[in-house]
Order: sequence, then C-alpha cells, then structure tokens
Amino acid sequence: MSGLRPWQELSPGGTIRPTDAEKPKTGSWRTGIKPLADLSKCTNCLLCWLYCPDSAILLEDTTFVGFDDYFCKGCEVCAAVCPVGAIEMVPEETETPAGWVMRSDESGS
Amino acid sequence: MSAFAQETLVGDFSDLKSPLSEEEALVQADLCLQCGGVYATAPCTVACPADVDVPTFIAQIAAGDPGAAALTLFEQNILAASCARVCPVEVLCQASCVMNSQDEAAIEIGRLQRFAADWAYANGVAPRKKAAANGHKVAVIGAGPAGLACAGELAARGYTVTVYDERAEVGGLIRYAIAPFRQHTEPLPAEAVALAGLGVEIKLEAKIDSKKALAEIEKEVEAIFLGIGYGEDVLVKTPGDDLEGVWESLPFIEALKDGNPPQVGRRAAVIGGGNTAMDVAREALRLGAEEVTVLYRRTQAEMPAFYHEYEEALEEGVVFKWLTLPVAFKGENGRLTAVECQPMKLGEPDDSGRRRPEPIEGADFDLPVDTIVKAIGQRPREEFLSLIDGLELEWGRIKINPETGQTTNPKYFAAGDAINGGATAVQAVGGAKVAVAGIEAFVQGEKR
Amino acid sequence: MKEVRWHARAGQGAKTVSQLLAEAGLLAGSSVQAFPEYGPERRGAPMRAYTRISDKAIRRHDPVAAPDIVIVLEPTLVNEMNVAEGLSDDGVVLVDTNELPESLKGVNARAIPALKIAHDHGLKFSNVVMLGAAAAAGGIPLVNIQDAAVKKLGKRLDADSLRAAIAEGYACLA
Amino acid sequence: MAVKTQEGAQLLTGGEAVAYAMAQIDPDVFPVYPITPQTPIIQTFAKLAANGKATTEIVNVESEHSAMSAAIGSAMAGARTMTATSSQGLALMAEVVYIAAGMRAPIVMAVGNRALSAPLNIHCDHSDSMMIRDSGVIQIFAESVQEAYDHAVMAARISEHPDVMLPVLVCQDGFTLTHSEEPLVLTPDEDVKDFVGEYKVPLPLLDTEQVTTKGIFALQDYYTELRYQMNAAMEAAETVIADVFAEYSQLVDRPFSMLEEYELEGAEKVIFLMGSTAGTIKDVVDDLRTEGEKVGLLRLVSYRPFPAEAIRRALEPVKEVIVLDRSDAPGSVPSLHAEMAAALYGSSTKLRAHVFGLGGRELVPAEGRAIFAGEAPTHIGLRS
Repeated sequence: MSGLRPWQELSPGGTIRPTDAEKPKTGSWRTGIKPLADLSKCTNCLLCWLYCPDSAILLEDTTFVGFDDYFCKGCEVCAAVCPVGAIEMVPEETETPAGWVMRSDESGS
Repeated sequence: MSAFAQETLVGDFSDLKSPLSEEEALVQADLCLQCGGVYATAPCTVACPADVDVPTFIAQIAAGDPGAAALTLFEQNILAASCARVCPVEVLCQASCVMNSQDEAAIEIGRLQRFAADWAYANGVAPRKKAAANGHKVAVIGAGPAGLACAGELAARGYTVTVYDERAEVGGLIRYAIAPFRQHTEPLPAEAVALAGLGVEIKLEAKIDSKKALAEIEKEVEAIFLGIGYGEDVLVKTPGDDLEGVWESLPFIEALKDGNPPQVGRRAAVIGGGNTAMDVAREALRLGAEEVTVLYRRTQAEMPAFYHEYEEALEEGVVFKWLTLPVAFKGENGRLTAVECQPMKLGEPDDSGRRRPEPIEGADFDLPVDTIVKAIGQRPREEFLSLIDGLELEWGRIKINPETGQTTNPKYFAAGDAINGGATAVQAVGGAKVAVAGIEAFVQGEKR
Repeated sequence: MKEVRWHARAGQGAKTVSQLLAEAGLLAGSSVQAFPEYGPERRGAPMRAYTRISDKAIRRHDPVAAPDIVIVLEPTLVNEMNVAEGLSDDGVVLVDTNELPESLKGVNARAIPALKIAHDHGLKFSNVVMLGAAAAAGGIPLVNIQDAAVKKLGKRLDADSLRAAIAEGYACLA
Repeated sequence: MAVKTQEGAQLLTGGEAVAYAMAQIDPDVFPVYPITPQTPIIQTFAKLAANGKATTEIVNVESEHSAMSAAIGSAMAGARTMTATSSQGLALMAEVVYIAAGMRAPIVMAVGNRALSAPLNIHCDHSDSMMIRDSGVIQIFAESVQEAYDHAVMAARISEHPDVMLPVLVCQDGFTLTHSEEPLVLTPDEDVKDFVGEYKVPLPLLDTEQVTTKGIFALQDYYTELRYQMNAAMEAAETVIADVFAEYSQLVDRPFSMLEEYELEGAEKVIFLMGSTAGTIKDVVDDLRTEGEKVGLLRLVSYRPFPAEAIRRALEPVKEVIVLDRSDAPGSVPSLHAEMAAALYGSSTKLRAHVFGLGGRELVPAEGRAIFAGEAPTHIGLRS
C-alpha cells in the first residue's frame, strides 16, 4: 500500500476536507455508456444532482448544465431518477449533439 | 368508515383542507424542488390552466415573503384565493409534481396558494395595480369565476368594466354550488372588494331577460364578455318529481350554503356520477343522513367524477350502487319514501364510446329513501343565448375561437362553463384570460 | 455509627423519611447516608430503606444488616418477615402500632401509636411521627429533625402540625 | 475523604448530583432516553433545565440507539453534547458507541451501571460497561456521590481535549450511588463554568468556512490507521486525565487519581476493584489493619484508559493482589482479572480473583474479610 499516509497524518476520526481529499477519477470507471440530457425536456428539478453518487452533475448557480466527465462513472442513476425522461444513457462514442451537454475536465477541479 | 367516524361528520362543514400555519407553510415550501428555469417549464405550471408560476410563488413563501408570493399568484390568477380552495389540485398541479415520481407526497400547492392569497387579503395587499383608464368600456355578464377574472384583468389594464349578475352575491357556482366544506363564501367578499378597488362596477340582482335590456348594454360598450355558465339542472322527468324530498342538485346546495340546510332524513340517495354528485352525497352525510347511496347507471369506470373525490366519498361512508337507474319516486302523503330502481347491464358502445347501459328485465327493486337529489348535470342557458344575434352554439355550448375567446358575434367573447359544458373554476379563469387578450386586440384594433 | 433500617410498603413514604433522618443528621453535623432498597417497583410491595449516621465519613455501601434502629411503618409486615433480623445487641425496633404483636414480644421493641398521633395533628401519614421517634432513638436533636422535615414537606403539609407531630413521636422515646 | 467535606455539604443522590454537574456545564444538546437507574439523572436535568438552570436542548428520542446517534450528529455539528444511560440502554447503544468513538465525538455520558438481562434485573453490576470495553470510549468509575459529581464536572475537559476527542463515560453504581443520598459539596457555578470553559472542537460540521466530511468510509487502506489513532488518543488521555484531575483537585481541595492507593504502605495483600464497593473494603482494611493484618486496597478509577504501568508499579512490593470483578465472563475470566494478569505478567506478585456483586448483591464487610483471608468462593456469596 505505497503512497498511503501514516496514521499520524490523518485527522482524528478521518475527517476529510475537500482540499485534502484525493480526487479519484471515477470517470474512468465508465463501461461504455454515458448520460446525455435533452435540455428541451429538462425542468431543472435537480433530482439528478441530488441523487448522483459522485457529484458529477454540473450546475451553474442552480441551473443544470451537464455532466462532469472526470467524475461520472456511468451508473445510470440520473437517468433512472429523471422524472421527465430527459436523461438517456448512450454509447460512450456518441457525439454530443447541440443541446446535449457533456463536459470534460481533466483536472477534476 | 365506522359508524362512529361517520357520526363525527354530522354538522361538520369545516374545510376539508385546513389552512396552513405559517410554520407549516415554510416547511412545505422548503420541500419544493423549484423546478423550472431556462429549459422546460415546471410541470406544475404547465398543468395550471391559469399558468400560475408555481415554483416562484413557493420560493417567495419559503423566503418568508407571502405578500410577494400572493402578487405572483394574482399576476396570473386574480381569483387565486378562491381557486386555492376549489381547484382540483389533485388532478392538476399536484398531480404533475415531481415529488410523485419519488414516492413522496406532492407539494401541497393548493394549500400554499391559499396561505399566500389569504395572507395578502388579511394584510391589505391589493392583488393588482390599477392602470390609468384607457377609455374603453366592456360589459361582463355573469359574476362567476370566468366573469370576475375577466373583469379584474380588464380593469387592471385600464378598462371600464361593469359586471351584471342575476344573483344577490358574486361567485357564481363557487358561491352557490361548490360544497361548503371546500369553500363557503370566504374569500369571495374580499375578492369582490379587490375588484371594486380596481374600478370594476358589479351590478347584482340584474337579470338580463330581454333583447331590449341587452341592446342597452350593447350600446354602452365595445365588447361584452359572457361568463354565464350553465343554467339549471338537466331536465329529466321522473314520475314522483313533485314529492317532498325530491331535490335537484343546485337548489339543494344553494339552500345549504344560504343557511337553510335541507332536512335529509335518515336515508338519502344521489343520482349521478359526477363531482357534484360526490359533493351532494358528502353533504348529505354532514346533514345527518345515516345512509347515503349514490345511484349511477354505469360503473365506476365510466364515472366522470375525479377518482380522488370518489375515494374520499367512499371513505366517508357513501355507498355506491352501480348500473342502477332510478325510474320512479314513490311516496306517501306527498312525501318521498322510496326510489324504484332498474338494474342495468352494459351493452354495446354508444355514440360517446361508452358502453350503453341496458335494463335487466324483472330485476327492479325499491330503495327506501327520505331524500333524493338529482345531480345529473346542468343544462345550457338557451333562452338567454337566444337573445344574442348571430351567436352559434355547439351541443348547447357557445362556439368560440379558442385563440381569442371570440364568439361568432364579434362583439361577444366567452369563457367558462358556457363554452366547455362545465369544468373547473381555474379553467374558467384560464379561459377568461384568453378572452381578455381577444377583447384587447378587438377593441384596440377597432380604434386604430 | 447508627444504622437504621426502615420497613414499609412502597408508597408509605419510607424513602422520604429515611432521607429526612439523614438530612437531620447532616444538620446536626454528622456524616450520613440514605438509600432505598428497591424490588420490583410496585405500590404496596414490602420495601426497605436505610439510613446511616456517623461521626466519621461513611464509605461503605452495603445494605444495613445489623441495624441499631429498625422502624416498621406498616405493622402487618411483622407477620410477613423477621423485622428484627440482625438487630444489634442494644438495638430497638419501633413499630407504628397501638399494641405490639406477639411475635415481637422477645425483642426490644416499642409500639408507637404514630397513626393516631398523625391523625390528631391532621396528618394523613404517620411516617413523620415515626421519623420523630427514630430521631430520638438515634440521638438527633428534635429541632434538626423538625427543620429537615419542614424544609422538605412544608410546602405540602402544615409546618406547625408537622413540627408538633414529630415532637410527639420524638417524645415517645424520651 | 475526611469529614471536612461536610462543610457546606448537601444531600443529593448520585443521579441528582451528576445532573447538577451537567446543568452547571450547560451543554448545548442532551439527547436522551430514560432507563432505570439512569432516570433520576435525566429527570433532575430536565427539571433544572425547565427551571432555567440550563439552556440545553433536550432531545427526547425514541431509543438509546437514537440517543447516541443524535449525540454524534450534535457533537460533530459543533455542539457540546451529553447524554445518559444504563444497562440495556447501553446495550442498544453499543453499536453507535463504537461509531461515536471512531468518529472521535467528544460526548460525555453519565452511566448508572446496571446488570444486563436475563434474568431481568435493575440493580448494579458492571456488565454494561464491560460490554463496550473495547469500543474506544473512556470510562471513569466513581466510588461515592461526591466523586460521581466531580467526575462529571471534569469529563468534558477530558473528552474535548484535542489530543483525546473521545466519548467519556462517567460511571457510577446503579442504585447504590444513583439512588443513594450522600452529602456532597457542589462546586460553585462560576468555578465550574471557568473550569470547563468554552466548547471548541476542530472542524465542526456547521463550519461553512471549512467544509468537511465526517463518518467516512475506510477499507483495508486506512481502517487500521484510523482505529489505531484511538490507541494514541487513549495514551494521551492518561496524561490529560492526570492533568485535569490535578487542576480540579487544586480547585476543590479533594484528591483525585486514576488509581487510588489505600493503605498500600507495607501491604502484603491488596484488593483491586472499581466502584462504590471500594468504600466498604476501606472499612474492612481499616479494621484488619487495627488487627495487625498487612492489607490494602487499590481502586481503579480510570477503567479506560487502563493504567497498566501504574498498576504494576503500585503492586511491585505487594505479595498478592486480589482482583474483584463486578461482572462475569462465562467461559473465561472477566476483564479486570485478565487485564491485571496482563499487567503483572512477569512480576512476582501473586494474583487471585473473584466475581462479586452481580445484579446488586452488595459485598458486605464479613465477605471482605473472608476474601482477604482466602476463605471466599470464586463467586462471592454464591449459594451452592
């Protein structure tokens, strides 16, 4: 287990701060499918944002703007919870047409 | 429902949906996901016939500003206070709420609306600002939801509006035909005051029953809005109609709401399967009837009443007899004692696509009752409509251009039950807004 | 050290008086301890309470096994158990009764007509009268026991009656 | 303790006394569920709070599991949090007690120790505390009402110390102390306030400036390290407890120690135990000393952390130590017995052990004498 920190360097009880949490690139876990949103259907209820287990739903202020390529692991939860059927899982290689959002951020920040 | 629970209903005409306290309203408002925004419109707003911006008014309540919430409501629905009580939110906004998809209860939009609108009236918030008079005059016939909404909208835009109604109080069916446990009279008086504040003149007990009377109004104004609704109950002659204890639904409810509650006796029956039949059945329970039976000639599947209304009636102890056609009322000494019923079976589909009920020969029976209320529907005001030149009807309904609310007589516009055959108050408001736009275009265009 | 054991039925106020005796002891400058012995908590069930009063700090926490004073608030208990069990050589058993039962004839026991005294002073319960008697047996000054009782019960009971009833119970042993 | 403690003393039960201490500290939140014999603690505390003595938010939860869960949330959020329980309540809480310790939640909990069912019993033994002995919580046992009160005042300081950050259980014997009235001197409100000080924990959840995640997931990679932290915290706690005891001792002029040595001078046989029975044994020791017997008592105050080194040092010159566990361990030996054996490993001090006091059967002086004399059965007072 190289690269892991010794007990002395861990905060009591394992409290994590955003700054000292490592950022595993869960986006690399996707197995061939990714979510895409049809914005014309999106009512911005943000259930996808509430449910996403990897905080991969991107917002600007309180408006849905897309998915975070770095974190989205393709779990399909967003598509399952979307009450208006605006999110669909598509093959990874699907091109992103206009009105469908997919954002990639290699830095993960 | 147990006899005990049923007994507790007797005399209880309090609101089925209690008002929210300030704290409850805040909690409820905070639950709203605030759908809507830059993409698709929030489903609740889409579902609202009056286009109320639901997420915004709820956000304003959540932010602790019920006054602002009320103004958001009034912007689209000047009768927001009444509609909050009588809207079938279960099948409109609340049915479309995203929470339903989460196995959660829908946000209580109706009660939140009531909270904000009532707060506004209690705190002297005027629903709309009055624009400067624009010199145009419009008459509104009928002070029901369609007429009041039309009058208020026009007045707020600077029109000089006079409303005529044959009854002693405003509100139309809200006042006279909606069950008292939904809305008694409040907040109609406050809404009437608010309309008066916008300059609307309301002439009550002003029945227009001649071409001459109508011509006088026509002379005064540039357009006339018909918010006349439907008239009396559908005429269905049944042997024994003149017995004491036989009622038609509108006089029955009106008597109740006017403070002269009908004596229903121990057993009551209601004929019909619509929302009015459900209301009357539940009123009969509250008036002390121990057994209330709804007689409907088709089955539950064909009932026009909202399913939740049927369910609530069932829960309160109303008994339903399907495929049962009342054929005669029997009595002793001029007083109703029983209704003769003809059981039916469903045959081939009729013109309406519903399977036609056919009598089962020899199966007829007598159901002992003390009161029977016929709630089969209303009939069009054909007599009044015949006074207007060039007005075309379809199935007894006023024919309009759905884009403008304009009738086939260009000076006349219409909305509400008179054009849709009997629907909800909020649909009347929605239709009135269409007509207001139509009237504006009509009178402004004429001037130009 | 004086060790006191109280016998009563749950609900007769034995715990209260066991604590009042301790309170009085404290007022008199002694070290004290008071604790009840609970069984299943049912009104009417026989229960015990204990009080220890000493010139030295009390450290032990075992129940009183060899009492110097036994107080029986409920005379019928005498027929159900040996209330004098473990009584120290110069110990005394005080019973709330008009006449001592046969079974206590060989024991250094005293009948205290506490219920009668309590009634004479308009009190419903005799426990405070027995408290007076216990204080006398334990050598605690009357005023201390009266003060302790009035401090705790004065809100519910008339202070003068309380003082008088306790004094009369105290006098039974004088 | 000498009679001088009587000065300004008042009579309170152990339950009331601990509640007073807690009310004087005035914690922010007190989630709690009632259980005999802890009931007088929360009853008194609630009364004091209702009378304005404390401004605490008392949360009536639906079980002890919820009580400790709420306490963790509260403590993590940044509120000074206390609770109380007993016996089955602690058993129901046990799962969450481990979580509280693992999350390093500085919660103070008053415990009225009581036997565990079955058979159903409401009286004292230490089985409940033993059940969570390895959870990572600090457990301090009182001998008297006064000490239970004092421990309660000191517990917050120990629990909240940045090197410790562990729950502290202020244990007292159920009924024997919780329901026993003894004279005690309350520390003045202001002194308690000053002594305990402001509640400050690092990185509270409600600190929106420094956002944190607590109650994390840790697998093979970090679980060992994070659990090991508690060993370090317990080690630090030994120093912190000693310091806090010393500081408070200065304030109230009463001695405190993690390990009370009573008549160890020249003692050949020494009884080792925890809780209120120590007082009874002290009387026995005094009597036997008068009779010329070289006996003594070593009373364990801090069960966790277990001061093994100090125990070994104290017993160095002693020929025989007799461990009295107030809990049983069917199929093995109970905790104090086993841990004493470990502490003495390689030492020349002989070890003997008994189980006593189960379900409220108090040890009487005669039995104390028999124990010293080596004439007592393994389970004290057992009828056979």
